[in-house]
Amino acid sequence: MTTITADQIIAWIERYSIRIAEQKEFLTKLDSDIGDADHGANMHRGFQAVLVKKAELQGKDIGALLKIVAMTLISTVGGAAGALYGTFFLQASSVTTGKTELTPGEFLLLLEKGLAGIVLRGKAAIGDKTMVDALHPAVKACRRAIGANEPLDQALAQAVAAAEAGLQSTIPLMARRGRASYLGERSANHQDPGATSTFLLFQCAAETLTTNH
Amino acid sequence: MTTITADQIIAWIERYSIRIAEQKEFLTKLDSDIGDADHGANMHRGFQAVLVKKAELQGKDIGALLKIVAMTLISTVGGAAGALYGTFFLQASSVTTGKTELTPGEFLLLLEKGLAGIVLRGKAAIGDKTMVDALHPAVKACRRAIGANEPLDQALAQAVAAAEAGLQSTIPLMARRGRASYLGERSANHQDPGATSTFLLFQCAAETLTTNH
Amino acid sequence: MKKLINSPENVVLESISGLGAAFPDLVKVHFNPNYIVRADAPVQGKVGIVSGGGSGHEPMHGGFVGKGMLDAACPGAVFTSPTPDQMHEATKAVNGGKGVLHIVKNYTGDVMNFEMAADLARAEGAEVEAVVIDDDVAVKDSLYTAGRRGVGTTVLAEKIVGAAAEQGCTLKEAAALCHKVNAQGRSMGMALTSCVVPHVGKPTFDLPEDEMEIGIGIHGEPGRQRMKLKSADEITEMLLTPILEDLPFQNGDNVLLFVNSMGGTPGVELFIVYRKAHEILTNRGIKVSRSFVGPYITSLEMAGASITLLKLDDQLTKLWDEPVHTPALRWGV
Amino acid sequence: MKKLINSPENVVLESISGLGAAFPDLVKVHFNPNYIVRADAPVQGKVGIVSGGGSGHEPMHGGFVGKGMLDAACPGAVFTSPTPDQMHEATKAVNGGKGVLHIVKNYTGDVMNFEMAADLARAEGAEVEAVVIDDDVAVKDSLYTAGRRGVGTTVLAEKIVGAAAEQGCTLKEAAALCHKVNAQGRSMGMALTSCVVPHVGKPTFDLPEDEMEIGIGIHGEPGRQRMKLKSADEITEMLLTPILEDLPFQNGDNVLLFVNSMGGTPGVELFIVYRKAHEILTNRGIKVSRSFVGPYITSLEMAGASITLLKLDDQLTKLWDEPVHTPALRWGV
Ligand SMILES: Nc1ncnc2c1ncn2[C@@H]1O[C@H](COP(=O)(O)OP(=O)(O)O)[C@@H](O)[C@H]1O
Ligand SMILES: Nc1ncnc2c1ncn2[C@@H]1O[C@H](COP(=O)(O)OP(=O)(O)O)[C@@H](O)[C@H]1O
Ligand SMILES: [Mg+2]
Ligand SMILES: [Mg+2]
Ligand SMILES: [Mg+2]
Ligand SMILES: [Mg+2]
Repeated sequence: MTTITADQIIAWIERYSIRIAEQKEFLTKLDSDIGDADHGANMHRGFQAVLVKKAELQGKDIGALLKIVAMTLISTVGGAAGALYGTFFLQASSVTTGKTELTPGEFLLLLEKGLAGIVLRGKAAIGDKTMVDALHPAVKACRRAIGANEPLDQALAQAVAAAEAGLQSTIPLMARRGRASYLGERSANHQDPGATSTFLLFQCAAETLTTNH
Repeated sequence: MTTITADQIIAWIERYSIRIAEQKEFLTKLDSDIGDADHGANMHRGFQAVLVKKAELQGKDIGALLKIVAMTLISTVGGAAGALYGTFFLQASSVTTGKTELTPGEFLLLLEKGLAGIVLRGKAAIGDKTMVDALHPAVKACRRAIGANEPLDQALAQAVAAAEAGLQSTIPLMARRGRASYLGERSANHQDPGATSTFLLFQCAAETLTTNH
Repeated sequence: MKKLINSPENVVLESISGLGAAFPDLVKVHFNPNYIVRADAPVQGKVGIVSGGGSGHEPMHGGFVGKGMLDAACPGAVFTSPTPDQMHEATKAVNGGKGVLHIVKNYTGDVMNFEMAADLARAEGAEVEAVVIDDDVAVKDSLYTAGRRGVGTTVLAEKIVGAAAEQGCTLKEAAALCHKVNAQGRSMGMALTSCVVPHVGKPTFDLPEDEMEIGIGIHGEPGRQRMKLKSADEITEMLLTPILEDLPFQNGDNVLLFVNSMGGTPGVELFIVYRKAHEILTNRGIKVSRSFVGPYITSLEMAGASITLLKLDDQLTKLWDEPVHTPALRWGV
Repeated sequence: MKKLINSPENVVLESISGLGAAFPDLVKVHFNPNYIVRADAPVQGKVGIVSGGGSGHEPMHGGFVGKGMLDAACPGAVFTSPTPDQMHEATKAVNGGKGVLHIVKNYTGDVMNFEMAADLARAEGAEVEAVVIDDDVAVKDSLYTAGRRGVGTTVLAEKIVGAAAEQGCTLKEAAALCHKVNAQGRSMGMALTSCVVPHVGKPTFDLPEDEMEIGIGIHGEPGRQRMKLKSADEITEMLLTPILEDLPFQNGDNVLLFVNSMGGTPGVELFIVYRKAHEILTNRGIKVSRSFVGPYITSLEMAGASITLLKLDDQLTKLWDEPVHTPALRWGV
């Protein structure tokens, strides 16, 4: 059975920081249309701050390193994304304390906890046009695949596909949570920025967690 | 010898009010380049207020009607032009009190007094890039022609030509008085708005004071 | 982008530095985490009043720190809610033993981050209450949405609750008073132009020369509706009518009329809006007993205006009149 | 043109109506001729202080009418000096028997119209003095020109002389004090954008995205120089250096630092300029003992800023701190 090492988790976070840097303008563009034009800058500020701490992450157990990621995001991102991604990683850390590697089942638990944290904090349901629309189906796909003992790379590939479908599903929706909800009907026909950054998180997971570095 | 009647003076003022209305945008454009973009509006506001009082002007002697024009300009125009044109007409009125018509010599005195008032009030010399650059040569042309007993229409035609030449002479100048002086060298290569409105005043005089209405 | 800045990254830092340098007797600016506190904080035996939110709304909130108003303000990045650690540190810095009230504008980010900060502070034994301001009638309220935004009433709540805290009220009383102000205040805004977020460098939305946005918030977001530009009187009526209907305000009411510039609209225009608003209210038998006109809760350089109406009673009127001494608001002292 | 107005013709009238409606306890607005007087004018036994000028510079001057500052303000059309009859009526309305001081900004139109008004008032036996403010270092002074413009120092003079008048000084003393403030104050401004004069409907000048005007006045006129846009710190240095050299201000001086928005520049940017100005002064050993930051003398919606520096002594500092209660400036009361 494949396991996920602490180094792979670090690689995931690092890859995601780079992806966010690349997609910063795009995320901001999405947030200009239905929000306040800062999602790209917010995520970038946070993950650049995480990158600065890369040396600190190394050698730590997964729970400890995810806690550093969480606290860094919480204290640098701000806005809805800061609270939500911060909560995601804080919850993820809470179920990985002391672990230096994760079984697929343990990784699933990390995701489940993270999702639950976001839902508790943000109170968004599926269809509210938020990051939950990408996150929930992605976690669900993992749950099914890992439950069926499918290999991790396949589970993650399915999660990416599910996140992408979830992301697409936000386009026609009218937002009911977050800043986009103020636009009412004018929020329809736009892709949710937070769902987009969540999709990228799974994309980077698939790229980093199934190969050794 | 031709004389100028009170009705002709009223016709002059009326014609000028209309000319100003036509040239309002142009005067404002000139004042945008080297001033504060209000000369057209200022003059228009003042002469529209004069037009409203047309009935009051009728039947009055020239001194009395010019005083109404002066006071109306003083209380409605504001800015440099209000004080200067107001002073011009106030001085013009002071030497025409009680007169129902003017000989060319008396009309010349009106101009001389008006010019002196403007110079006293504004302290501009020729070459300072102000209305004086058009007014002074126009008065001088009248002085020569009327002194030489040339017919009034010829005197006024020469005044118009002199005013126009004076107006053209403002273009290369650097302003030393008024708002345009703040621009220093940047005021050069622009035609002075006040000299332009003064040229129009003589143009209208030539159109109205030499024919009976 | 044409702004008087050095670099987008440094806008907030340099601006609050300037505030601190300009008013050293009134405020102290703390960096990393960033917050602005009263120079004499913590005031012993006084409830601490803390607010905060994204930057770009100046003078709110940093300009309202001082005697009779806020004890601390937490500035986030431009248009981005501050982080829990800022709020937590600010809360500690102003706790004079009677607890701390968080005045929070109703934006998902602000609410969640302030919740996290309150959790942190409470975990350390501090008494913390939070009141969420949601006065924007442009947004339809519903259980299933993020609800109304917090806009102009925030400033009025900060002044009024700040005065009560100065007089020695308890944390519970401060919270109750803040709820009352929120319940009696309503706002609506409009934009003639978009603003330019510094790190974006171009307008958040494009608005043609002959159009305007009605029902905007304060984060450069588009409004509920885009329409042809109208006259100041018509716009005033469009802003005021939903406000009047919402509470509703009635014949005989006393109100504070707050006409606010979104940043780029100058005073000469604001008073044209004020004039019409005053006329509409007078015609309805509503008495404008206090007026407040100026750029107090802005969206960077956005041109536009918002109107806030607060129903006054003796308590609120007296507290509004109490002395205040902050960088942006001062009277009676 | 995007403005909150009803029609270009009515801008001034409606705006001063709004001011009067908003602050009936402080000011009374008189129409035709237009002027704004203290609600309690004339104050017997007090020198009357009158100022005025074109509109579009709000809150100057109407917003500065009230206890401790101006007794009356005469608003002209936008950017156009008011007329002598306005000034004359205002002068009569505030003459409490000790004479009236006219504070006049040095623009040909303002100076000439105020001269005519003073002549009218003196002809009726009133004692009138006029002091011309000419503090703009962007303009080279010379006997053979209109001289320097009057800009930011005007506001400081109105406050300081207003305080002295409130304390009962004579007309001669008021005039001497006003000359002193003018002699000790220097200003310079810059623009990021042009303003739009309402009756013109389009920008007075076109300024490319990457350029700015340095050495502008307050009437939307172009400045002395157009150049590439620079950082806030560089711009601050460009504004402050000629000011510092002109008086000159010296090591050990106490100053009032006034950072002013031209109308469209929001607070967040002003404080970035303030920060750098404060740093430059501190580095030169000049002590900023009073600060004044905000949109106080504007050019409609023009984006840009000006800096005014006033050398302070005990007299000026005390008078600056005296209570003032006007629509736009209030403290100590
Ligand atoms: N209540 C919520 N629950 C889950 N996600 C949310 C919620 N509110 C907002 N979001 C997500 O946050 C994203 C916006 O993040 P960001 O722009 O960084 O913060 P802000 O909205 O405070 O400016 C949205 O696109 C949406 O996906
Ligand atoms: N001192 C002066 N003497 C004579 N004419 C002057 C003087 N100052 C200004 N002017 C004239 O006034 C004109 C500007 O008038 P206007 O734009 O109406 O007033 P303002 O300059 O107050 O805006 C200038 O073009 C110039 O011809
Ligand atoms: Mg956002
Ligand atoms: Mg002009
Ligand atoms: Mg945000
Ligand atoms: Mg003018």
